[in-house]
This record gives sequence, structure tokens and C-alpha cells, in this order.
Amino acid sequence: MLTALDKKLLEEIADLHGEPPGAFNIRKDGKGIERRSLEGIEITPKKDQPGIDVVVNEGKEGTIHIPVILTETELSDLVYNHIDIGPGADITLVAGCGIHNPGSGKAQHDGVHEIYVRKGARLIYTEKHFAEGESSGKKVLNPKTVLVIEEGGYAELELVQIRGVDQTTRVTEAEVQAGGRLVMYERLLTGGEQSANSDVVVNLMGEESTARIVSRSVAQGNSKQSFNPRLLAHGPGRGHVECDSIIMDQATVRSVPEIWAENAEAELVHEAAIGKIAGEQLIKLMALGLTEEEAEEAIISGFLK
Amino acid sequence: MLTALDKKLLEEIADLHGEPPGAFNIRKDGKGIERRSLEGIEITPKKDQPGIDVVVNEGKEGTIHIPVILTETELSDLVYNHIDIGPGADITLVAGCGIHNPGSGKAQHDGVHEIYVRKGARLIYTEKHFAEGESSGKKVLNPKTVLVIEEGGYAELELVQIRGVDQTTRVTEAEVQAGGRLVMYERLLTGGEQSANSDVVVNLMGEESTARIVSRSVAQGNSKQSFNPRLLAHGPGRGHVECDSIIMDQATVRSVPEIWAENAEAELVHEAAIGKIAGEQLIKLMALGLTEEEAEEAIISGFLK
Amino acid sequence: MLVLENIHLELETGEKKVPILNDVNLEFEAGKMYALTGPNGSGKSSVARVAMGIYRQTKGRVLFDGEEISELGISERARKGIGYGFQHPPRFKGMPVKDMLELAMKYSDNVNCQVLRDIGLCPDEYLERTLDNSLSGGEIKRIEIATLLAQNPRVRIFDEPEAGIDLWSFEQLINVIGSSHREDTTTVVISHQEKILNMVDEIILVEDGTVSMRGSREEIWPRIKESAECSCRYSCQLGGEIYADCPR
Amino acid sequence: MLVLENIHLELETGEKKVPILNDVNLEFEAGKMYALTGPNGSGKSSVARVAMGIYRQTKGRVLFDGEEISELGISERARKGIGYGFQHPPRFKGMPVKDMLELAMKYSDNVNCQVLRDIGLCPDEYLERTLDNSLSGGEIKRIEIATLLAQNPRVRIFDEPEAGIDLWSFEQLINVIGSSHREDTTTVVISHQEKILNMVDEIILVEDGTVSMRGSREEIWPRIKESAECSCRYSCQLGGEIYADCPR
Repeated sequence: MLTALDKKLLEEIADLHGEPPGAFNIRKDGKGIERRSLEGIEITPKKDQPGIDVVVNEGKEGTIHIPVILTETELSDLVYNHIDIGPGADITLVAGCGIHNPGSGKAQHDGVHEIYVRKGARLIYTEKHFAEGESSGKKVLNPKTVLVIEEGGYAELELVQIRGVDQTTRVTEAEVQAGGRLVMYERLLTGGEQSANSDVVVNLMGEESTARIVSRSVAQGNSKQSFNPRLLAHGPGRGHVECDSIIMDQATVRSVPEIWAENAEAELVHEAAIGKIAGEQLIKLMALGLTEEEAEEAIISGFLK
Repeated sequence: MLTALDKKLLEEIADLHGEPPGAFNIRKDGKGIERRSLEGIEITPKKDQPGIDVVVNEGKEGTIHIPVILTETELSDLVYNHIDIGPGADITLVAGCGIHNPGSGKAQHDGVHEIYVRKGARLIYTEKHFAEGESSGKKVLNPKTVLVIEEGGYAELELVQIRGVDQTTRVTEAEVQAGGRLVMYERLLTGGEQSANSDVVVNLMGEESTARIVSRSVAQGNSKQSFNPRLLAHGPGRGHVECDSIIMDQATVRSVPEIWAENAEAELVHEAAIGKIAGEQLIKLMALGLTEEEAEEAIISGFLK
Repeated sequence: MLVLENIHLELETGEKKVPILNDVNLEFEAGKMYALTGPNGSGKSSVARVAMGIYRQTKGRVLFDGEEISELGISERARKGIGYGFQHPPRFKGMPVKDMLELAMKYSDNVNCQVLRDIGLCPDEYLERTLDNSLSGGEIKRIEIATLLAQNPRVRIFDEPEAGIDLWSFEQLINVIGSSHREDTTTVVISHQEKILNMVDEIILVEDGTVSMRGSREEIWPRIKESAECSCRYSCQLGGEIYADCPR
Repeated sequence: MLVLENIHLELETGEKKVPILNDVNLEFEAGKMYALTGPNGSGKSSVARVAMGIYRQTKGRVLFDGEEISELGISERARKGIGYGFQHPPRFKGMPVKDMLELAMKYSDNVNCQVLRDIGLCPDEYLERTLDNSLSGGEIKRIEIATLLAQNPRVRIFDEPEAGIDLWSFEQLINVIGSSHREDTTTVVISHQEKILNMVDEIILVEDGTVSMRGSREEIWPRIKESAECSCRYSCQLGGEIYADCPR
């Protein structure tokens, strides 16, 4: 059964109020506690290791929720999920992890998602991370997403981590085949002594494969962020990487992108900027009556939207 | 004495017709062959290793040429130059290396330039690389430039290599102190089986230190290019890196920039693009009567200007 | 309503102080429309920025409704009813136009609506657009004007609203500034445009950081007509040898 | 001078062919000025691009001085005397304006000069500027027009020359197009602007990929006036709940 705390965490990471619509699997403190398959969307626990297999049949449409919550301290949860979106299917998948660490021990969730978007399929994938806890216990989240987009497939990834997570290393690997399209939005806000690393590698394999990566982050306090987005065109693909960071206080931000074209028809663009909030932006909003703090807040929340 | 061939090489790399104006040092096939110091600009051969010391006195203005030419095959030349531009001096320094490799052996020049731009000094530094040779002998050039710009100093580097050099690894390291400004232009064209690597690291140390790096390259044939410009702000500095590559034929281009801000007042921007010549550009120039080849040539030569 | 009294302004650029305004005295009354005109760099925008509190005058006083507001910050002046439409509005990554309009109405008593439509932008198309580089300079500028219209402050200062605005929109701009002006509103437009100078009650000529003339269109226009045109047309010669034996 | 005969055009977008032009028949005479007008997407630019050889018609013939040029490439048509000013001119990194003007004059017999000045740009300021993002859309557009003026071909096609051009420059644009037109020149302007429609000898209305009407300003203007205005003003409603109880 879900406690009130569980429900709050689920609301934060998956916008869930009560039981999810469609197929779902809820994992709590290292164990699957609730699950529902539907016709054409089968969710089964893995036999040999922790995690689930999600298999979506050809042409199927629907929504799948597979949230993970941690409510104990000194818990290290590791999970392997295998997700297969059949040809021509159209799926919205909401993953994400919420941690409430009540103690002073470390609570850690490492998740590996292996996702296949088959020919002509379409996937909207959302992964939100959230952590809280009254005491000093560390909240650690290390998600790894391995994605294959087959011919003509489309995947849109929204990866969000706003506050709370003390340490994260997020790895995203994608292979985009001919005619496939990948869109990835990353949003990160860190503060205090937090640290966040994001390593992304996208391989554009064939004709007309495209990728667009938009990463926005705000680093506050003493936090440290590091980004390493890599975009490789092995064929005539097109890609655009855009990394924007607002740096505040004593934070540090490092961005090491890579674009590598191995084909003369490839078009790769990278843009990165690290800087503070522009003075004119603050003045503009203050001239509408906002205080400096309200203006800063409005700018940051827009930036991370 | 300079032969006709020597003079041709000097013209290519240093735009020299006859004896250089101002101070100069000409190095040919591993030996200094002509040299002139002036009052306040002293050029002396190093005692312990190959190369020269160039010392410019405080407030001195002038032009210095220190070209290197190689006309033998199977020659590997290594040189260490130490250049000290005194406080408030205003100097134009033309370096560069020309190789005419007549044989089938390798001709290689590795040059290390250590340059100090003292307080308030101003340096315009040009380094052109050029190589030719009727036969199969490899032409290799590995320049390394280590630059320190002291408070309020200004250095403008123009590093050009257009065709002819088979293999190059160019390393540029710069430290920019408070109020110092660095501008660096890099122009590269490779073709055939050539390869070029460029590693740049700029450390912005203090208040109001700025750097602007503009790198433009064209990769033709089977050539390979790789860029690794790094821009680190340790204080409230501002920097902008812009890398643009036109890729053609079977060439490959890799760009791995880095921006790293360790200060919330720092502003760092990076932009990189790899792509072919845009169709609309070709059409525009063809609509002026140019053939497709003429249009391509005009676009590339503008791009590398 | 708004009074600038004996305003002097110096700004720091690098290490030295540059004098910008020198003894500017202006009174803006309710219900009236004013144009601030004069050559580029004469100090027109600085006058507006001192009124808004963005620049703090080196000497002099700013009064609003008879009360001195010299020490008030930008936000406080905005909440009292002074509004300023930027000449070069900043862009905001990720912020939709809708949010900007909502912020503009947040601290305002008499908010206006339909402002996008008034300025010739289709709300269905623009409300969700973000204020970043995906919008052209002209669009950003029109949205800036719409923002000031939405805020609808008692003192409205438009800083070169026509800049970057195309022909179609310019007519709408003139109409909307005129039709949104009310009895209790002071409208100040910084402009070189003859059509704007034609619609105001009083023209203020700013030259070299001070007010050199106030008056009607008939008095002022002859004095500024020349500087309002592109001086280049008269002073420049073609450079470059390739043109040397051209027929003209 | 220039004849488009029974022109059909299909373009490939993705995997399917889209019909763009359908049986377009046009004759442009020397010494005359024409306006091509009509709704966005009706095919006006495509007509120009077929004339220039940028698009190759699926059916039909293009003739120039009585000679069929259907099989000629862009460069060859340009050298014969057809010129086209792009609606959205591409930018060129590193290429100065001066070089572009020189290229424009390279294969042209009767080059024009002072073209920057004619279009209101100061040559001293602009000749060395590079055609990259450091120039605004309006500047790029004016330089594109200057390039066509420099090339000075016998058939001059201006594709929406007014787009992105500010108020000051628009007057100059009208003047320079008119004053540079000659006895042996055909001038074609793709435009929605009333002032441009007023200056030409004949207006050609393009609708749905074909010529629906040819005639004088008096005949055509009433038919296009409505589509030339912003349709948004009439059809759009404000969205978003925050406006729900707004007074208007």
C-alpha cells in the first residue's frame, strides 16, 4: 500500500494523483509494489536481476508510468529496465525517481533504462528526479539511459532534476538510425554542496537522422555541474546541441561538448554559454514592479521551463 | 646567403620581399643564417639549446621577423624561442615556417615559442605555415605557443595554415591576467591525406580579462581535422570561442571545445558548427554569373579570410 | 505629474566618469502627450532612465505626484505608476510572451488587455512564443510595446517605439499609442518620426545632454529635420578603386 | 524580352511531389515595370526562381530575347542578363560587402556604382563589413538590393524588396528602383506594397500557382487589398484565462 509520503513523492516526480492511468509499475525501496499490464503493453519483472521488461506491441498507443521511490535511509537500489516500443507504436512513458531520505545514511538509486524505439514508433519519455529529507542523509541518483531509435522512429526525452539531489551522474547514450529523430531536453538546478554530471553521447547513423539537444541549468550555492554532450555524425545526419547555464554564488560549471562529423553531408552545430543573469533582464522586470528577488526567480523559472 | 627558393618561401610565410625591415632572425635548415638586433630589440641565439631570445625593452615600438625555412629532406628541426615584450611596448612579430621538401624523406619543424606580453604591452603576432615539394616527402609542422599576457596587456594572434602541410599538431597555451585581452584567429585548410590537430587552452585569471578565439577551417579530400579549444575562467573573465568548419569530400572534422567557469561573474560562450557550403550561398553567387566552382572558391576564400 | 528638477547625470565607463545629462528640467502633465527628440546620443534615453530609476542622477530631484522619489528604486517607481518601454528590450530564454504580459499586469491597477492584437500580433500565435532569439527584432520590439500597454502605467515612456518596426505595424503603433492615452495618463515618446511628432502636445528637443528647446511641431521640426535624415547620404563618398571610373 | 510559356512546376518535399505552379504564361517587355503580387504561398517567388533557373519547370519553356533558355543553368542565365534579388538572402561568413559587389559586377556589362549610397547605406561604413550575423536582417536585405543594382542586369527581379526594410529606407528603395530602371531594362518587383504597385506599368496577380489577373492598379488593388492586410486582426481572439474579464 502507498503511504501519504509515497503519494507525495509520486506526485512530484510523475504528476500522479492516486493510481496511474494506463499501464504502470511502482517500485518502492527496492521492490515492485504495484503493477498493471494492459493488452499490448506488458510489464513483467525481470527474473535474473532487479527491474522490469516493458514490451509494447506494434501500433499500440498508450501511457506507461514506471516511477521509483525511496523512503528509507542507507538504501542502495539498483534497477535494470528494458523497454521495447514496437513498430509504429505511440507511447508516453513517465519514469522518474523520488527519494525521501529520513536519516543520515545515504539513499541511492541507480537506474539503467534500455529503450528500443522500433521502426516508425514514437516515444515521449519523461524522467523527473526529486529528493528531500529533513536530515543530513545524502540523496544520490545515477540514471543511465541507453536508447536506440530505429528507422523513422521519434523519441523525445525530457530529463529534469530540480533541487534536492546531492549527487548525480546521468549518462544518456543514443543511436539514431536513418530517418530517426531524437529531441532531448535537460533541465538541472543544483545548489548547496550538490554536484551533477551529465554525459550524453548521440550517434547519428544514417540518412536524415537528426538530433536536437537542449540543456539548461542553473548552478547556485557551492554546487558543481559538468556537461559532456557528444554528437557524432557517421552519415549525413544533422544535429544541434545547445547548452545554457546560469551560474550564481560560488558555483562552478564546466561544459565539454563534442561534435564530430565523419560525412561531408553532415551538419552539426553546438552552442554553449555560461553566464550570470543579465542586468538588463533584471531591470526590465523590476520596471514592471517586481523586486530584484522576484525578477531573479521569474528569470530562472522561465529559463528552466 | 638566401637562394631564390629561400626568398620565395619567405615571401609566402612572412610577406617578405628582400631583407626584412626592423629586427629579424632568419633560420634555415636548423641554423640561424641572418640576424639583426636594433636598439631596444635584442635578438640573441640561445646558448644551451637551439633557438633565440628576443627581448623588447619597455615602451619600444617596432616590427620583428623571425621566419624559419626548411629546404632539405630528412631534416628534423627543433627550436625554442623565448620572446619578452617589455611593459608598454607595441610590437608586430611575424613568425612562420616555410618548408620546401625536395625529397621523399620527412621534413619536420617543431617550434616552441614562449611569449611574455608584459604590463600594458601590445603584440600583434602572425604565424603562417606553408609547405611545398614536388615529391612524396612528408612535411610536418608542430608549433607550440605559450603565451602570458600580463595586466592590461593585449595580444592578437593570427595563426594560418593553408594547404601543403601534411601533418600538424598545434598547441597554444595562454594565461591572461587582469585586464589583459587575447584575440586569436586560426585559419586552416587541409586536403588530400593531411591531418591537423589544434589544441588551445586559455586561462582567464583575473578581473576583466577577456579572450576571443575565432577558428575557421576547411577540410577537403580525405583530410582529418580535430580541434580542442579550452577556455577556463578562474575569475570574472569573459570569453568567446567560435569554431566554424566547412567539410567537403571524404574529410572528417572533430571539435571538442570546453568552457569552464569557476566564478559567477564569468561569462563564457562557445559556438561551433560543422557543415557543408549552403546551397543558397552557391545559388546566390551563381545568380551573379559565377560558375559553381567559382562560387565555391569565393565562399571558401571569404570564409578563410 | 512627473517632474525632473535640475538633473545632472554622470556615468562610469571603464575608469572615468562621462557627463551625460546637464541640468535637465522637465515637467510632464497628466493627460498630455510629449515627444522627446534630438540627435542620437544626445541623452534622450538617459532622461527616461533617470525617471524610471535605472540611472541615478548625480544631482537633482525626481518628483511624482508632488512627492520626491529620487531615492526610490526601479520596482517602487514602477508600482507607483511609472512605466518604461525599452529601446532595446532584452530577450529571455524560455519565457513565454504570456508570462511577460502577466508579470506586467501583476502590480498594475488598470491593466489593459488585447495588447498583442492592438499592436498587430496574433495572440494565438504569440502568447506561447518564447522571448528568445526565435523572435525577430521587430517582434521583440512590438511585444515590448505590448508589455507597456498591458502594464498601462500612469506615466508611459516609449523609447523609440518605431525602431525595427515595419511599415504595416507603424500605422498600428501610432494608432495604439494615441488611442490608449487617457485623461490621467502622461505619454512620453522618444522618437525621430515625423508622424509621432505630429500627434503629441509638446515636443522637447534634447541636445548635448540638456533640453535645448520645447515647443510645438511647427517650431521644432525645421530644427531637427536635417539631423533626422541619414547624414550619410550627404557626406559619404564611395571608397575602393573599383568604382573609380564609374559613370555617375 | 523574357517569356514564360505554359510553365508547370512541381517540387519534391520529403517523398512526395507538390504542385507549385500551374500553367503560368507571362511576357515581360523591355522598358516596362511589373509587379507580381498575390497571397503568401501563391507562387510568386517560384515564378522568379523558374525564370532564374533556380527551379527547373516540370513543363513549359522559358525564352529570353526570343531564344529558348529552358536548358541553361543559373550562371548562364545570369551572364545573359537575368538577375534576381533574393527574398531571404543567405549570409556569408568572412565575405565583405565589397567582395560581394565586385562579384556582382564581374560578369555584367553595364555595372552600376554608388549602389550602397543609393540604398541609404554609407559605403565607408559598409564596404568592409562582412555579410554574416553582425548585420541585421534589414541591412542584409538592403545589401542584397544593392548587389542587384550593382549587377544591373537587363531583367531585374526584386523579390519582396521591402521585407525587413524600415521606414526611412523604404522611400529610398522606391526611388532607387524607379530611377535605375531604363529603356532596355525589364523590372519585376514581387510585392504587396501599395506604393510599389503604384509605380509599375502592369500588375500581375498570382493566386494558387497561376496568373489569375493582369491589369492596372485600379483594377487589381481592390482585389488584393484585403489579403495584403494582416488577416490576424480580424480572425484571432485573445487566448488565456487571465484576459477573461478584461473590459474590452
